[in-house]
Amino acid sequence: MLAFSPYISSLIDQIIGSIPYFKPELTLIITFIGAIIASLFCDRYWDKTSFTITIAGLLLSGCYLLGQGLSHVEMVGFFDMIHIDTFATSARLIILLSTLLITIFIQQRHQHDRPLGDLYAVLLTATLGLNLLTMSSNWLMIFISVETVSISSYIMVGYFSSNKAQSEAAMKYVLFGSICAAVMLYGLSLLYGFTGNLNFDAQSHIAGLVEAPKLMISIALLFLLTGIGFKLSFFPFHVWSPDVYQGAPTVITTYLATVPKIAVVVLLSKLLAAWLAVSFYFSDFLAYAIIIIAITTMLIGNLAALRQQDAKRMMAYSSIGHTGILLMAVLVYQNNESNVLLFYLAIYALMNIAVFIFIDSLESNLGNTSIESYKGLGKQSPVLFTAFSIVLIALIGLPPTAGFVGKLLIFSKVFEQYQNFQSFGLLALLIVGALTSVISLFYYFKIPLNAFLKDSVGQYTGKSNPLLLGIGLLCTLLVVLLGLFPDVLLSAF
Amino acid sequence: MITLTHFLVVSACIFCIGLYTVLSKKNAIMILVGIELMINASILNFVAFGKYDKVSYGGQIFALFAIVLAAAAVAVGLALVLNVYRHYKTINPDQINELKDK
Amino acid sequence: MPILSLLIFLPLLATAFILALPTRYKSSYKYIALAFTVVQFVLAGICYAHFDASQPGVQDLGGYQFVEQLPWIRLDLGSIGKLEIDYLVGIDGISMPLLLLSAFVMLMAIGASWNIQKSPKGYFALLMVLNMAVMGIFCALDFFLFYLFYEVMLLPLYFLIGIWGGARREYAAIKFFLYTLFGSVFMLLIIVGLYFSVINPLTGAHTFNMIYMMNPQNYLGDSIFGWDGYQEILGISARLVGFVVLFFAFAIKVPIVPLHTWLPDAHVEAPTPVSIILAGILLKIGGYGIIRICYSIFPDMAALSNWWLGLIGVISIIYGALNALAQKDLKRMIAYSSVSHMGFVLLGIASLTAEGISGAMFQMISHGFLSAALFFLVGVVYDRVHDRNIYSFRGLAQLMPKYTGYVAVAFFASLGLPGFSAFIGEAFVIIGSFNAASVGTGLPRWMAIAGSIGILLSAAYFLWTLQRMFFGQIRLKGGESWANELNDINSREQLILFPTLALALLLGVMPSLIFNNLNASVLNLVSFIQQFI
Amino acid sequence: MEIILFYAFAVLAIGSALLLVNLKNIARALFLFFIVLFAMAGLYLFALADFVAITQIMVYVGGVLILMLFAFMLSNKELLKDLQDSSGSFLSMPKWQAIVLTLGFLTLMILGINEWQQSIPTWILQARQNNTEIIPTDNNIQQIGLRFMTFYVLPFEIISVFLMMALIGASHLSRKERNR
Amino acid sequence: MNQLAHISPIYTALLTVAAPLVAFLYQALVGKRDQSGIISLLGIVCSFIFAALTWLTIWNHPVVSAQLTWFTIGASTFKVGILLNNLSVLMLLLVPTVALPVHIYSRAYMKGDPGVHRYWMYLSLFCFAMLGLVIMDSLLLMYIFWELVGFASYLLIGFWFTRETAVQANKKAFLVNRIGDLGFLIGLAIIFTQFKTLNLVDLFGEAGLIYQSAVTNGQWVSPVNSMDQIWLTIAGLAFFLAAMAKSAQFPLHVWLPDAMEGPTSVSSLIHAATMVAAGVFLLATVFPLFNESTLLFIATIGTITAASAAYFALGQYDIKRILAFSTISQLGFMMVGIGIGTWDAALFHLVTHAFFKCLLFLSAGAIIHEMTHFKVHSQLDFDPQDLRNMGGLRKYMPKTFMLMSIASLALAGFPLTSGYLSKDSIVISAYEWAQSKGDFYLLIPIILVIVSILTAFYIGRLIFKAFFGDFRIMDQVRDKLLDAPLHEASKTMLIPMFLLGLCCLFPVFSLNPFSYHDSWLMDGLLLDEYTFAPSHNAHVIIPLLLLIGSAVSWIIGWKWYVQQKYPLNANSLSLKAAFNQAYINELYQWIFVDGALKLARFCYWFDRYVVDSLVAFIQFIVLSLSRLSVWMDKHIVDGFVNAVASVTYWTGNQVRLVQNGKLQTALYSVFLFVLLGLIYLIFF
Repeated sequence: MLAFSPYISSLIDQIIGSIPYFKPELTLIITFIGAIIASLFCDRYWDKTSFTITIAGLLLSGCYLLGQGLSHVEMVGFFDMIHIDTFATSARLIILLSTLLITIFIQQRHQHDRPLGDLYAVLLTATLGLNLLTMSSNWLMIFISVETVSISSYIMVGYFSSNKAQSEAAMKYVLFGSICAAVMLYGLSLLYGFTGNLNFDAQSHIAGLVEAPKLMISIALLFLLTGIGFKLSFFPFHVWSPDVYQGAPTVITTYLATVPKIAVVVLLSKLLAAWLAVSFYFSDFLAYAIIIIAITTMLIGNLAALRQQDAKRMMAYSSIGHTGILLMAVLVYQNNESNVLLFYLAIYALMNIAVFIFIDSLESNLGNTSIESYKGLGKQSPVLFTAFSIVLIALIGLPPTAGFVGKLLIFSKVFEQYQNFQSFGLLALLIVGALTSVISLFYYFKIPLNAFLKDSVGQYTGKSNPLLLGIGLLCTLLVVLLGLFPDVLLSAF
Repeated sequence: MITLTHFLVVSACIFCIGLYTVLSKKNAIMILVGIELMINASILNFVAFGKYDKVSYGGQIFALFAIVLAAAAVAVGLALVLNVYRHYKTINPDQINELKDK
Repeated sequence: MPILSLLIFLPLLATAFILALPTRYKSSYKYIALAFTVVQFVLAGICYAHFDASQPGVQDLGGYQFVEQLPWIRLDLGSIGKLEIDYLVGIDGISMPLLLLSAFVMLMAIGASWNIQKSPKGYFALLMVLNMAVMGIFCALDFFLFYLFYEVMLLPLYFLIGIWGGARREYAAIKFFLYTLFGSVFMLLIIVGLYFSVINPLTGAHTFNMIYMMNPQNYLGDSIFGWDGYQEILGISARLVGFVVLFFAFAIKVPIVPLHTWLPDAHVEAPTPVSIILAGILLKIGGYGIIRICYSIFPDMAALSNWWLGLIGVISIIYGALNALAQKDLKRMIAYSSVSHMGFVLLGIASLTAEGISGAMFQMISHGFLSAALFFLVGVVYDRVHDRNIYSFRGLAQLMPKYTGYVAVAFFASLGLPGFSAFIGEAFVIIGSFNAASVGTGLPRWMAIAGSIGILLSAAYFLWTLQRMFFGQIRLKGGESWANELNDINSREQLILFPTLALALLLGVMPSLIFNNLNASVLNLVSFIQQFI
Repeated sequence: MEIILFYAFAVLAIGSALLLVNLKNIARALFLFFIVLFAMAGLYLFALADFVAITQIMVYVGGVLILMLFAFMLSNKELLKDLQDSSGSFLSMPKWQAIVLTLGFLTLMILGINEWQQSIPTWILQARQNNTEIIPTDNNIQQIGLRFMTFYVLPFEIISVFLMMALIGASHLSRKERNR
Repeated sequence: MNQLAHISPIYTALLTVAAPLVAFLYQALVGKRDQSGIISLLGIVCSFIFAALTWLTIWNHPVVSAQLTWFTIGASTFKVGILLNNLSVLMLLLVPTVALPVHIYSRAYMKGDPGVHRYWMYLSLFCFAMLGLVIMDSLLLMYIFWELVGFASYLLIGFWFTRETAVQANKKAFLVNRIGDLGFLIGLAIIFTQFKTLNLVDLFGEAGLIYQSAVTNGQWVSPVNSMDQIWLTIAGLAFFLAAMAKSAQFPLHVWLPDAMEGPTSVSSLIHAATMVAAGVFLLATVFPLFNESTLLFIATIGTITAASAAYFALGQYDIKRILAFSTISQLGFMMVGIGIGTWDAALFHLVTHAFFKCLLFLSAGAIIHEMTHFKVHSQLDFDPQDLRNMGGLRKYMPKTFMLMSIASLALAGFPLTSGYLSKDSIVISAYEWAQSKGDFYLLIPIILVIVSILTAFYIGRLIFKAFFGDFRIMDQVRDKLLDAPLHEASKTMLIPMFLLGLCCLFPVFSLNPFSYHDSWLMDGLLLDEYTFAPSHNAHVIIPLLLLIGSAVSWIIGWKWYVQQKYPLNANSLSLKAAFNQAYINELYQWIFVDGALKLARFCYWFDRYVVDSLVAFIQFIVLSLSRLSVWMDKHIVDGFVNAVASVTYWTGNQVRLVQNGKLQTALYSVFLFVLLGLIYLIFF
């Protein structure tokens, strides 16, 4: 104790020195408090107060982030708790922008439902958690962030609980999520046992892993992957996602399918970049496991999507399939070369948001999300379905959309690795990745098939929220433009 | 002499019992209990290892955070389970299966 | 004047016009489409007129004409190296005739869609997008650009078949899409591999430039498709894998047996104009891709594997012809005849002789408008009574004498009657593949002889059809009402058919119109590949 | 002596946990859960984590368990019944499969621990050498407090936000009456 | 006229070819509006004049050729050009000379047919193609016109396209010809591969490439390439295959009898005089290519054809079919001529045969024309082409009878006719050839002699049955239709027949009616030396043999058919009648008549049901194959794809099994996979 006290002031200096780099997150925390207060006291006078505060906070946070991004800040703060680098900054920007769009989406879609102030607050903490996730390399910090994100997500899914499906989805989500978190925690405890250190990129941490006994570290790593897998919903931890995506309100599904994945992918790529740099039992094991998981995830996601009748459920499987592609990218991620990954993440976010906006727009007209009910609607709202089809094409990964460029870049990365290492696993990844693109055509094209190729059956009013449709169309346009001129975005990262 | 192995074996047992609970009990509350058992097993690991980490106290602090997080998760989880109960009048997870591949 | 860019992107302008114009002017869409296509055709004609036949092209960028090169995507991707994608278009003797053909067939297709009633806006807009894509495919010299157009082409076709098609249109559309996509996703992998294997000698960056990919000097020694190191994928030579994958990607388009089954379905279900485009242009993309990409980038593997290509060609010829013989649906019969005729293209290409490859190219051109004419002719009957079953008709010659005349001319032209273009193509494919054994390319002579059996079979199914449908006493399934419906062809239809068949005759009598532009490139290609035999 | 106590606590924890799993009455099961948590807290003491043990009792026993009991009391009594459904199809997964799976995990883990026993991690050996082990006389609470305010200040702050969010969320979710 | 004579023969030859083309284009454009055919007639007249001019300039003068570049493919340039030598100008003259009368004849014969405008169009097309075929200087161009000729023939056979039989026949004709075309194409490919050119002058001209190539060490070596010597034989056989199809050689002759479904005038021009002879012309052109074995094969096939067709002719009742079989038989003679190396003799026979066979057909056409008129008038239902319905026509159509007799005599090879010269030239040459070869080869001339006698017999039978005796149909209608008897055909038909009749006589070809060596035609073709020694005895004995044989056969024929002493008339009566005959008679009848007839019938049966059904069988096989391939396509090729799709779907479905909505099933599956994954990753 006494040995410790002389350093306290310098420690506190370091804390204070870290704070300026923490501005974006601090803004989020303050906005969170502001949103709570607004929802408690102000929303009854003007029901858009909390919304306005949230938007303002997100924008402000975005401004700080932009500043960080432009000045290429690279720093370590809070005693190694956070590592800010351009990768994390860009990822946080994508997260913030997506959250911004989703906030608007929520506001537009649910303005007549229950008071939304609390939801914005929860959304903000989720964003905070995600931001931290992209920056931290400390298991404690990571676990807290993951839990923050998870619990916010549970609350968001159950927020409206206006029908059976929503509450069922929320319950399944929370139980499944907590179990995975508990398993991950067990894995973390083992990792801690191997190394006595919580920083995954620390030298001693890796040294501890290197000498760890094989059986136990295999268990630990797989338990760790359980927690990450739950967030990313890759095989075999994907089973919750179709139910939850289908049951949750569409806006929340949009969020779940898009934003958390960005942060977790960033985390996983940093982790793998740190660990796979050495070649020992644990890293080979991990690489092998990830390859197998990626392959099965792509296959399972796409195959299971084939038989789906519900658009949201289908999109859940589709996002599982995309997770497989993302895992490919993560596997070959190397330090300081984040732009391919970021490009795909950005595109992925754009595509998902657009798709869910379209699904939602149709849902608000039709009252359900069954693909069957889209029959013949292509003629009645051609603009919407044309844009929808374009986005689906991007999801398949066909030119001239950005989805294609993203896939191409990832394939390129993997191919390059393959060329260097001649590993069969990477080749298998490539082949399966290509194959599943073909399979994905089947189910994605069910939607245009029903909309354009079949004849109309029911009544359809065709009215839609102009702002949301505008956002959807903007995303679509971006998807096409970025497909033609990807360097605009790529060079920005 | 209580060695590390003692702790590890106990925690492995508790973890597996938790897992079993989670997998087999037909009551959502019991599943939450199972989760808590698993978390407790992890905490036991943490404190057991934390004994050798006097510098940063990583184990014990992690354990403390884990307890807090688990408590919060249980609160939210219970709220959601009760929500389901309002709609379904049951909390048997087997009967809450409206959402599935049709 | 950036004539190729104009050629490619004019249809896009037309699309914009059509989309911008409100639906109440829907009768004007076809005129817009027609006008733009005519302009396009004129531009293609200008290309033809100003084309310097002595330039060799193929693996020599200097030998390409009307070249436009703009930096498009330039990126530094760290370890992947600099990403270098150009907007690079240009034509040589191999692409130029196909470009002209496409413009012509497009014109025919617009003419054939004159009576489209079902949402003409979408129809013509999609048709124009398709138009853009096919033009782009024939002009692109950057692999990335090529792939872009290649995939873009699929989508409008999917919808054109799927929305305006027949009863089983959804099945046909998705089948068509899947087959092609199946080939092309694996092509993408090879493109990526090539990208890493090739560097631009000027900048040192990796490149998608196809011309650079054709030069062995530009390959990195230890790269996956490198020439020096013996790289393997799953124990097979990497270059062979690359060649085979690319070949299958294009062979699906050609199509070869047994990857052809999308074709009859797509044709039968597609509306007439789309059938025309499918047969007239799309199948040619397969052949073009094999020549431009498989052969030029993997000349060593082309020399190695042409025996198998020839075998596939022969099988396609005979199998397609046998299938055509047994069809009861007229359109299906013609679709199978396409399989058979395109088999000649493959056989000719496999011969690796100047005669064979030129013959294959000529056969592609000739089949381009002849099959288009055939599908149009099927459309004529189908428009009138909505039946295509051969056995539903008999003695049509008495009801529709002019129509019968056109059908007879088209049939005979297709079965290789001398004086028409198909003859030149098929004869030189046979001669070329026969010659191959003497040149030493490894194609045995029996393949030429077996291929010629296809000529016999084609006569059989065409004549049999002629006999069943057109000759004899009138006997129609639909009785009197059909007899009233089956008017002889009108002047619009004649306006489309006459130039087509006249062109078939013209090219049959004066094949030099095509060959002159082709020779330098083909000779260059042949000598390029000959180095590796 | 110490080891006997440890075994006693261990047996108590594992035994009541096993009993808990197999009890039909949920109220009793929750009581057993209470015992498990106590026993666990006791085990923490053997790892010289006195503050963690206290927190365990305070948070879990005082918080979580009470919460659960209240949840029961607030809702229907039906919840207290055992909801086991014996007539399960293959997919509804009868118990024996869960047992097999769990035993599989247990076997692997025990095997792993056994393997680990042969090679104590270097950092622990170093800690023993450098005497940086926690010893029973250390004032853990003070040390932990210092760490919270320095090295772990960020998590500490974040978890406050987190708890706030959980509070709001949970209260929102359990509000029975809808405003609208 | 003098000035015209100075026009380059190239141009006159081109004009010869162009005139029918112009007529064809005119008819094609004008269509129905011109039914007179006057333009076509005019065209052929021009053709004839120019052909005559060309012939005058070229015959026995140096060879003339001219070329233009047509197209270049790869490094090889193909030229379009014409080659005028004795052979080609002879053919060039022959075609319009035969075609002109046919055109004139057709004006009357086809009058009133609703599709007559098409008739003229097709006829002009045919003339164009045939004329083009003979003067082209490149094998590729020959091939083009070769097929065009076949195409025109297809059109003309199916002229009455509403008749099922006609349509079947033209399809069959085209397909059989296509088989030959394949042979031609393969021949082309071989020649091109071996010599890198297809130009006739380069190949077969003075010191052509073909003479520079030789077989050494099992390799066929040319200045530019070499390949296995088997290809030399294959090339020869390929060209012969082409000729077999076009010239209706056994077993590809099946299309020709059926082709009689076309108008008779067409049959006379195309299927008797010109097109079918194109095979002989082709073989004469590429003659240097043939090696020993190929030639023997040609001779053998020619003999078989000649013999079999003559037998088939015996059993026919349809007047046109008899003539068709006769044509096949005569073409067989020509093939033998080629096969024994005397292609000049073959050509000679080709020319003479063209005239008399054309005349025979035209006469038959005149009869059919009148019979059809009679049929229409009498409103009876009978086949106007059936010999059994005729008889005694001599009384009604004496001029026709006369002309037809002359042609028949020529066909039978009676002295003083042209047929005597040409047929003897072949038979005698064959004998001489066989002598030089060995005894076994004598079989060929012997068969030829027998066939010649048979020829005389069946043509005699035709004449006797048609023109002598009583008009059989008349019995049925005597009371009703006395006022509408048969009469002579119109002058427009008779005049061309008369012209052709003149051409059947010896002076046109040779001033010496008994020696074909004196013929200008044989001189002109100037085959320097035969590969065998001449035999003077044969020049006396064989003609005598033939003459006597023919005379005897006629006497028998007269007895049987005119005097109604047909021994096999009725089935049961024939035995009774035979009983009264001398033993020799019986034997004779049994061996020769009965046997021959039975053999003839058997052969015809064989032809109908075996050779022809061989075609049908091949058709059946091909159709079955095609059905099989369709089945394969549907069930195996496509089925494979569908199976892949269903497996994919099924797998997808299996994945869904976990997703039954029950939380714990999902959890269980998750941890099961974790456990299995763990075990897999650790232990494997």
